[in-house]
Amino acid sequence: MTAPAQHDTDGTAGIAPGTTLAKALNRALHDEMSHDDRVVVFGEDVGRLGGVFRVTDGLAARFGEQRCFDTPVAESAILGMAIGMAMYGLRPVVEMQFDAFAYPAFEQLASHLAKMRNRTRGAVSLPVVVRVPYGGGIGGVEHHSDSSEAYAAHTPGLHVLTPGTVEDAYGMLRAAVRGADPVVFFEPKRLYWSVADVALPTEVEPVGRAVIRRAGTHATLVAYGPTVPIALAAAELGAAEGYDLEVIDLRSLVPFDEQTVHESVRRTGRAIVVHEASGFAGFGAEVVARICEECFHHLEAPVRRVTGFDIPYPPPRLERFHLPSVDRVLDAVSSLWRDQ
Amino acid sequence: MTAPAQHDTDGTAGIAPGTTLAKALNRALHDEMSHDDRVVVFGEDVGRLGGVFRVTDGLAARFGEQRCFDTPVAESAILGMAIGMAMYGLRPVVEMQFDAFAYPAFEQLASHLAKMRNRTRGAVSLPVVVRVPYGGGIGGVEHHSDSSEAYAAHTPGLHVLTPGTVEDAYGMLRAAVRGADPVVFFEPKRLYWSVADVALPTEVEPVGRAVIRRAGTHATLVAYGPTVPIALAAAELGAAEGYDLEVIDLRSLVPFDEQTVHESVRRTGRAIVVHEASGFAGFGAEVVARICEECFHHLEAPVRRVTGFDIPYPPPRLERFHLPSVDRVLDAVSSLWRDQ
Amino acid sequence: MATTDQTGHVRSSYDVRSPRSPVEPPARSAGAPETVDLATSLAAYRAMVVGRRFDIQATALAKQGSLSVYPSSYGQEACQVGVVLALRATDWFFPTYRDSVAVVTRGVDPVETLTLLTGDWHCGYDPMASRTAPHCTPLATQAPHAVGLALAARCVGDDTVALALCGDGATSEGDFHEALNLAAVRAAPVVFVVQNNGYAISVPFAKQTRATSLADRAAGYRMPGVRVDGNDLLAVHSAVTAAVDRARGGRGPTLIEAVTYRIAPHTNADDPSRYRDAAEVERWRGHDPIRRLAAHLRRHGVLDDDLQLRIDADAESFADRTRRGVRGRPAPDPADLFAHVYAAPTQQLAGQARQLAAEIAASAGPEETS
Amino acid sequence: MATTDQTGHVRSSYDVRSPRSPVEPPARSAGAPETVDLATSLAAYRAMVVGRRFDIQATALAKQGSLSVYPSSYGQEACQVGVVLALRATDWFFPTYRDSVAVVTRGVDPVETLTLLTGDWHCGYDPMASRTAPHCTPLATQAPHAVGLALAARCVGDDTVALALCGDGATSEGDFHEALNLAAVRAAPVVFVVQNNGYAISVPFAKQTRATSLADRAAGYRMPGVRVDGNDLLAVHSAVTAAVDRARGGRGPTLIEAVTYRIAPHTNADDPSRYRDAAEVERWRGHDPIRRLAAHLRRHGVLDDDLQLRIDADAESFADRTRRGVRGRPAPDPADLFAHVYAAPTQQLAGQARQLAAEIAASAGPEETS
Ligand SMILES: Cc1ncc(C[n+]2csc(CCOP(=O)(O)OP(=O)(O)O)c2C)c(N)n1
Ligand SMILES: Cc1ncc(C[n+]2csc(CCOP(=O)(O)OP(=O)(O)O)c2C)c(N)n1
Ligand SMILES: [Mg+2]
Ligand SMILES: [Mg+2]
Repeated sequence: MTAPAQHDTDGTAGIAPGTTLAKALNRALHDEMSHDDRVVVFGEDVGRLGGVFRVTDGLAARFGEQRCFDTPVAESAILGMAIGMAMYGLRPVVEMQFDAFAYPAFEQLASHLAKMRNRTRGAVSLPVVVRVPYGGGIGGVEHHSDSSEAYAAHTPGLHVLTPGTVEDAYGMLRAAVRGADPVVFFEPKRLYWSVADVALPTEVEPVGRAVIRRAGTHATLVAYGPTVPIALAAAELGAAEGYDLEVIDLRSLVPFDEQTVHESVRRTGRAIVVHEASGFAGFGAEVVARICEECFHHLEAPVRRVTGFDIPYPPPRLERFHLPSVDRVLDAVSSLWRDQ
Repeated sequence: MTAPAQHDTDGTAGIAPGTTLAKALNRALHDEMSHDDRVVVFGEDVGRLGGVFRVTDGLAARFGEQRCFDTPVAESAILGMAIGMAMYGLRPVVEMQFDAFAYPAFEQLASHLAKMRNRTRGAVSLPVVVRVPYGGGIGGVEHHSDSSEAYAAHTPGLHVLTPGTVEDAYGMLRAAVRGADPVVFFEPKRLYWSVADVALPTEVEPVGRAVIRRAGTHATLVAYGPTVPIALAAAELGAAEGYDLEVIDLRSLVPFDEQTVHESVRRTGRAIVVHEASGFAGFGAEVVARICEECFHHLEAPVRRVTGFDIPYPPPRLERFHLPSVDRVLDAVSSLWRDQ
Repeated sequence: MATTDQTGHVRSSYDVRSPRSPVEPPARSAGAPETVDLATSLAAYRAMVVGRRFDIQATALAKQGSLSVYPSSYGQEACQVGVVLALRATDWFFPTYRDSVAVVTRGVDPVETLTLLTGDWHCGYDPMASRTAPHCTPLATQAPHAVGLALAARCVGDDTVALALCGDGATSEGDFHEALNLAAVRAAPVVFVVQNNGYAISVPFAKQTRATSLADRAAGYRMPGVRVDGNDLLAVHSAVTAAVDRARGGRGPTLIEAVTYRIAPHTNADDPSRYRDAAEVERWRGHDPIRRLAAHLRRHGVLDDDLQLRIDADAESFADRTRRGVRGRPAPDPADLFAHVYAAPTQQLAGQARQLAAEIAASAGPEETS
Repeated sequence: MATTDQTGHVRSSYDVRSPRSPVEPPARSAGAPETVDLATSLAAYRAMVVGRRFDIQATALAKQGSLSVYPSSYGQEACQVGVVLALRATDWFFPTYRDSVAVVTRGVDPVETLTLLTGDWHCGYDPMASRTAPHCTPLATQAPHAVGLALAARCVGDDTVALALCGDGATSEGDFHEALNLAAVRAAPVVFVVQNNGYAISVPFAKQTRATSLADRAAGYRMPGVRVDGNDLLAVHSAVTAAVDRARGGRGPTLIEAVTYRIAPHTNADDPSRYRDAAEVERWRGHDPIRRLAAHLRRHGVLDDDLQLRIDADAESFADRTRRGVRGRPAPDPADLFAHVYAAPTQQLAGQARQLAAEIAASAGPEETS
């Protein structure tokens, strides 16, 4: 998808050690706003406050109220305004304060943002990025921990991205901002404070490719966003138990990189999909269904899902029982051999 | 789920031959409003006009403006009002005029209707039925032919029903109205005018069970709502070509009756899921994933999906290219043997 | 035609409709303001006559099955034309499904205007070229688009104004409120014009809101609210022109309620006899906006029988061009289904496009498929 | 304290806040109306003192980590109490996350009131028993619930009134508009009270809307709009009582804007220094609603030092009960996660419940899981 990879000259030199994912996103917005004045950022509390997660910290001060501003609390109008701005050539990046608070904008998302290019036979493109902090694990009260990626992924016309690492948070957000298509950019809340000592990439890679985070031969773990670290931890522990596990970070749910997934599963013959959203009719179902359709004759065992339960997101004191854990992933791994 | 089966005495004797699905729904609402004064019906144009599909025809005249009335054009408030009424003990049935026009109510649906019982540990139940005319095939212009069942099915706390026959339209709607849980009731638009000469059931059966509409031994076709007649037609034609196809009508997506599906697939060893919504992350993915998880060792071939393309719903003059057709189902059927 | 009160609130000098009673036609418009010169008025008249003839033609095409559906604006021509003629070519216009006459008045090709309704595609014209958004069907959802576009234009230093039309029914939607509040607080160069034609399909105005005037909503956002006789071209045009100038001058948004009437059914598929009586329609026919403007122009001697004949002839040929264009148009290409979902199709879409192409090739022709 | 204009619009006699300037405290409330008798005023005072002490305790528990988060209503006690005391036990109350003081004033157990915030469960009290809806977090979404409940009550012949609270920020949401319009057109027995505390998290009122008073929104729905000094218990209570009587009497809904100030951060997690200066907060501390009511009661000789001591002691013991209750409460039961999703769990949920139970049994205890 999106912009051709291009070298970028404006201040994306390596960044101080100990960058958090939230800071990497902030830096990505900063760098894209410097790179292109058509990029504007707005939403609830993104201006002076810098966003409740500080992802937009300093942008209003640096680029002025015209390019980074607070809106009234009206999500449908926020997204609708972004659509109108994009029609006039701007590249809006809007923040939905928490996943569940993007729901009031659902009509604008499904009936306009996703359809405008198609409706106008390509005459009107909407390069809008909708940033959605999603998922749980941060002790949020109800409505603050939903995972709504499946709704977006089932809506043709939207690109759906979710980073699982600090580097990707930076690189994928920059690519999303440069893209020609609307992107719903799901940010794993509980990774906002995860730290990496990395020089952020200076190239903006086109997105849409999954990446193998760990090579393995016994089984393939497919994860994205908040479950990437869990899958990697499970692979580490699994190694001690003699399992050589491959870990794929999807990064992009739409476009969906089936080559990387299928090629891996054809090698390993076994797969587990790990995500935080409820399993029923969740995104994992699509991954499992495709694997079964395309890798049928290579499968040694049924593909398993390790997901959240089919329940409303739990209250803070109970969320740990709901979230996919390393233990659950390893239980699923051993089950891949049990039923033969 | 829902109400215990109970015999019903108020005027549900057999009904004139040539009942359409729309008339059966109208009769179901009439009979439930007679049976229980707590049942109220409202929405856009449901009063004097009787609804754009005439499903509420005559209800305002028969039961008065207090129990069947027109609302302002405000879907979120329509559903929100229904929630408040249900909190006070009423049993509201609301109509969303067309599938895509239910989107403004998405927040009320996902954050309140689906969650209230859970949030209050069962203290507050919301017996609300949200009627959604869905799907295409009627030459509707954009936004009039969406299939949004996957969004509802991925939202824990909602029951999701969709009838595929005139009898079920009547029986399932009555059961939905009597249920204790919120129901999103998807009505296949293009079957509204389909006719059956049937005596409507006088028993209200609890819903939640799939039904085998046609027994077969070679492969299982899983369909629901608008694709049930297509699957049956394909089975008829397939018989001529020597395929003995079983056809399952899911009827209830949530709760999902996996016994009936899995038991069938274990017998036939082959399955195809047919629905009208876009395939990607659609409800069919869940059906395929479960079959692969639970029937893995019985499968003779990969499970296939015959669905709408991953595109915004087409304009009237092109929709026939998008809709799952008997031909496509039969092509998929033969492919079940091809790749061995 | 109007007086201003201290809240900057302009009200028409007559009460168009008593709240709970069935809609009543407006009293005669008390003398048109001199702000609309005769040349403009004549141009508007021509566009209204052509527009109505186009509307009648489209309705006929719908009856004949050449259109899937057609929502007529018969009787609303003063709004359809008065609004569009107040805009510059560089301004942006956001119409609804009801506003095809406004779209052709904007200069969009009549056949391209009807593409949504022929069912060939969702939008047939190029919004960028015509600065006219696609007909919007989800009610009120275009209002925030207009606000955003207006703010974007100001942001890049253009003096573009955005104007959004909607109906009385749409004003009950949340998006209408969110858009007006946002426009006011950011002083967006946008104008909202509500065609209050008395009905949201079958639901009369009095069942949609307790308000007697939608212009009263404006006060809640501290923007001017104007109510005009929507069947009076001069009233509509002068009010919209003033609002557009105000927006262009950086003085922020305006809400205009134009009180009119939907003479035709909601669409050709609707049966209005279920919810309104013929007498009401007849009363409103007596306030035909075209006849009213014709009388004004004849009074001022700029319209005579000769000119009327020429205008009618133009209308005929426009209708003829529309009919022939709709009848003669090529069949839509199924390949378009996949070409514009994204800037570049995903591999899955590319595969689906190949599958359909193969099916079509294999079949004796499109007719046989499905 | 207020005057009525022809639109049935009640405005406070002072302008609480100039539109674009930083929030300003209200001028002294011009003499309280005699409609609030001293017994009620004293009961309200007691509830406000107890409520504030409870709020301070909850904030402390949040700092100590016993609550996941706490949104304080410190300084808004006149609204929290004045509103609730205007309701009958049979009326329904729809609070937001900000309104825990109102909920305990309603008589709900303090520990159950805090369940949402301890994170044990989403709602800790029984809404049916207390006729108090769960704290609502999605802004303005409870407003249509209140309308529906009020209409349902009328439909079955009860004289129940529903009252919904929301904040200034919530009034920008579509649901707020849809609910008010619906309530007015159906003359629902409902009252909407907006606590305008000057901020939506970091966004000051003047950046949320161009309106200078939210009461002005009412005119757009042809319902009365009332603006009161939200730090004046007598003003709040009398205005709400009048609106509740009006609703109960079948005369329809009322919108009340109570102008107050959020002295505390948005929640304990917020850093207000980023968006407002301490001086502003200090100015508002000078208009403390409790001190104001105390002076009034002492003036009328119904409050003296002895009584104050007894009220403070009651407040202490309530806080103590709250603290001990929160500290001593049992751990929530994971089985609840599956028990209430539906009236009867689906077979899939039953299986998931068994899986979790097995995991917990297998593990040395909940701590080890995950
Ligand atoms: C969000 C949404 N809800 C419902 C509909 C269905 N619908 C189409 S037109 C209409 C009535 C609109 O009335 P009004 O706004 O007055 O416009 P008019 O048709 O009178 O021009 C309705 C309810 C829709 N198009 N969009
Ligand atoms: C629909 C929705 N959008 C966004 C949020 C996030 N949020 C929580 S509180 C808040 C500000 C609300 O301000 P106001 O209504 O004035 O209430 P206050 O907190 O001042 O009492 C926001 C934006 C939300 N809870 N719900
Ligand atoms: Mg109308
Ligand atoms: Mg506030």
